[in-house]
Amino acid sequence: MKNKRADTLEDAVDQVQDGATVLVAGFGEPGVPEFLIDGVCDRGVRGLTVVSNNAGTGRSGLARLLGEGCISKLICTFPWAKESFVFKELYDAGKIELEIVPQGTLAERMRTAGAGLGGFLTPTAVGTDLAEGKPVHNIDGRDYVLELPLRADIALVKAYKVDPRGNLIFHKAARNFNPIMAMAADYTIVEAAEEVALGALDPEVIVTAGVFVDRYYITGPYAIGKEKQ
Amino acid sequence: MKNKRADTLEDAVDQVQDGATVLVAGFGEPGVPEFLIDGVCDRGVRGLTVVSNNAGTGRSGLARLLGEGCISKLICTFPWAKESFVFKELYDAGKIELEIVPQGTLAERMRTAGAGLGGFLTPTAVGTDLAEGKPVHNIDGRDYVLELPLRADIALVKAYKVDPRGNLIFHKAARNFNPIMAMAADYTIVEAAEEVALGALDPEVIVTAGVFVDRYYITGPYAIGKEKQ
Amino acid sequence: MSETSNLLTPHLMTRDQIAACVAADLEDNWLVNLGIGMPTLIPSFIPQGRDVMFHSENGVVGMGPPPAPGEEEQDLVSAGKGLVTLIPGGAYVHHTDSFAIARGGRLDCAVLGAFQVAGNGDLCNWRLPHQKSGSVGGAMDIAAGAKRVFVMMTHTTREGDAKIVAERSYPLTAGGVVRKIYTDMAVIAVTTNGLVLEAVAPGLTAEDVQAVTGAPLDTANVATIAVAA
Amino acid sequence: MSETSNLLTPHLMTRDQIAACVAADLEDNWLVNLGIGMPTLIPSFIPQGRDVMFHSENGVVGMGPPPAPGEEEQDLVSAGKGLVTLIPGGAYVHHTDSFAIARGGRLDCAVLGAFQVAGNGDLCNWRLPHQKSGSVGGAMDIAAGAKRVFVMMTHTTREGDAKIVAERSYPLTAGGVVRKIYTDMAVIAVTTNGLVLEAVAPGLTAEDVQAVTGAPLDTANVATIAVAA
Repeated sequence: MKNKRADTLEDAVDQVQDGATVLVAGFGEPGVPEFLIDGVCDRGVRGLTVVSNNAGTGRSGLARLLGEGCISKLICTFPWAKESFVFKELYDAGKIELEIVPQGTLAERMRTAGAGLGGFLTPTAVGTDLAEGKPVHNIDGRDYVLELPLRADIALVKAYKVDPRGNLIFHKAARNFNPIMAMAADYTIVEAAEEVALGALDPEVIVTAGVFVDRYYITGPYAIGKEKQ
Repeated sequence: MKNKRADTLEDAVDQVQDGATVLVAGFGEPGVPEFLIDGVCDRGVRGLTVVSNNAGTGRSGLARLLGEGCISKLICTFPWAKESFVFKELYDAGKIELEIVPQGTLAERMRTAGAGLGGFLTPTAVGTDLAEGKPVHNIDGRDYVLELPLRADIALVKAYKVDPRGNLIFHKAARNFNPIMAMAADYTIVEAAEEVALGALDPEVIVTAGVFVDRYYITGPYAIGKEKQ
Repeated sequence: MSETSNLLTPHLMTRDQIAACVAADLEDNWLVNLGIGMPTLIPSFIPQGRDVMFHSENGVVGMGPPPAPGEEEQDLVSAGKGLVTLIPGGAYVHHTDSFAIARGGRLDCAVLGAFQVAGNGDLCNWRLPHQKSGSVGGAMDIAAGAKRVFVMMTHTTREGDAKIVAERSYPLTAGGVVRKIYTDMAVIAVTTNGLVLEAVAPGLTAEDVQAVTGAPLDTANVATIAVAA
Repeated sequence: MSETSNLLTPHLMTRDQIAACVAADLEDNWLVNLGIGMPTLIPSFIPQGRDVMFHSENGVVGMGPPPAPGEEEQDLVSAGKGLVTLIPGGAYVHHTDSFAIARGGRLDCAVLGAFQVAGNGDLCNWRLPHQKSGSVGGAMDIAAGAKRVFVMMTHTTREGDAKIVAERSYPLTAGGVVRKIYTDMAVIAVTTNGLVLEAVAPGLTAEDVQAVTGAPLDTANVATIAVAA
């Protein structure tokens, strides 16, 4: 069996290159792969396009990646929050490009990529600024916007437990974007609190099948935010 | 809390009307809601459009529904199997309409309906008879067929366990179309082997959230095919 | 909080009083999504014995009240990022399944804040006209997908300008979706015949409300809101 | 089964021998989907120590061999409806997730049967030209989505007609997808420069194979297949 385990953070993120499109999971603090983000930061890569629901909190995690100038474009649903002040500084200084996508559309665009589809029609954003320039189809009397797949080079995912094949389970609302982003990238990297033996995860409760996972790194006891450990 | 439990099979299927579009889950024998199908049969409804991967096995279940003349149209991926001889007789006699849909497209059309989307672009069936008359879009150099949502009036679903809110878990490969069909109908009826107390299902392992379930009927000990009980 | 705490504007209802008005209109067995801000006050005012289930777009189906001290779970947050709980019979889903619920017609109601609501039900709540960008989050998906949208907001801007207008001048979130508007002055229904003033806060007249409303109100049948002492 | 069991056509390989040829070409760490019929013979011939994982479109990721007597599980079947097992580290998924795997580029290979294969890689395996209808199952999705499609079939029809042709005359399953063809006579690669005869069965010459092939074969470099004694 292929060894998917990376013993160091450096190894875990060694496929992240300059200019890559990187999916960063999480919603608020739950489910954010903070270790992997730090690993990417430490690589000193440049020109990343990052897809993330939020635009970073405080100065750690995604905010650190932003602050160190690794990101040239952010695709995001909710950038303007008090805690995302690092992003705001960069944006106001014209140092970063921003694309706003409705949250359901963002998730669906990634699933569409992961499912090998070419696009989907959604009622979301019809008639709004966020649908500008996008084709509109009328199906059975209702208007829908055509949205295209959002595929990435890399996904950074946070899981609760992983087995040697890369099967994943998550923890409460930290599930959020993680299973979707795991599907949508050419190369999916996971940080998990715990590695369990092959066969130890009940096949009925696996949320993300290991076929979507390329690499994993074990962080030790599960915690929200590294500072809390 | 709304009482979703039907104490008799008759009550469970009392919303199935003549001319309804009915989703019938299962792939081969696993996951086929045989009790509910018998209940629909016993109602003596007519003119159903039934969506099912297979076209019935032997003379029971879906084959009985076909044999008793309840179905006027079948939407299906794999109608021509030896065990589907009842369907073949009806088809050869010109007594039933047939629509063939590729299996992945069938599942995705139902998910699209359940997810409130207006359609999707798939590479499946491009250039084939099954894409005839359907619009083709070229996205990034590849052709995709536009497929439309398949929404139904009723879904008949087989689950392993259910709780009073209608949360469901399934059993091995009997999961198949069940969670998808549960999403795609206006009214979803479940047969489950066992009812468990509220809170007894771990919220991390629920496959179908109860918000998709309108009614359930308890069959008693789980078995494949009623004759095996 | 009593009405008299609002000394400077004695006839305006408090946020809690508006929340109680909305809560009274959420029906038994409904699944409801609450926007961030004011709508999060609603759950405490649901009448005893009424089963209203809350959906949070980050994948919580059956969101419960904030945790008791010592029972905080860092991975269980609402869309507004506050700590919450899960009710017995609740479930966790990932982001695309969560938005399948939202867009797929499973939300009986969404209660959202607004910057502006037009007489035809147009909802504007994601970006102010002078802003270069906004935080859309899940608002566009939820507004487009819910069976009915209620708006909960102050009747006017801080500057006293009308937020309810004949035609919207703000960037659109979703067109023609608002069914009812709950403010600190009134409850207004959006109908195909225009806005109908259903009830006013104690101490206010229909004329008082019309004076700060930018669209004509049908005032043929106006009740007075019963507020808690 | 030994070669000599095939008395009437001594130079044709048995189904097991073809399966062994295909198995030898399935690489370590691949995820593979097997079509119904002949391809289901392949798993027993995977060389010891090579990790090839099998996907069955009815939601089994990590399909194992048929169960030992007494360990049959009626709810665990293959796409061909035969009883199977799940390997340690396998997982169950529902139908849309299963086809997300198939279409989303996660299948390293699909081995399918065929009625006809054209020199450009066109695959025809779902309906014969004289039939009004066919059983498509998941063939179109899998053929369109897998990274590479191998075909496993007899070299000619029972009537001795060529199944490998210059241009297809049968209804299409997926255009230009076949990478390699394994028959009872030969192994043929489909390249941008046409069909390349890589190897022939023991006792056959390149001319023998060309004589029953409806498209020109590049025979510059032909090996003889090593079959098990």
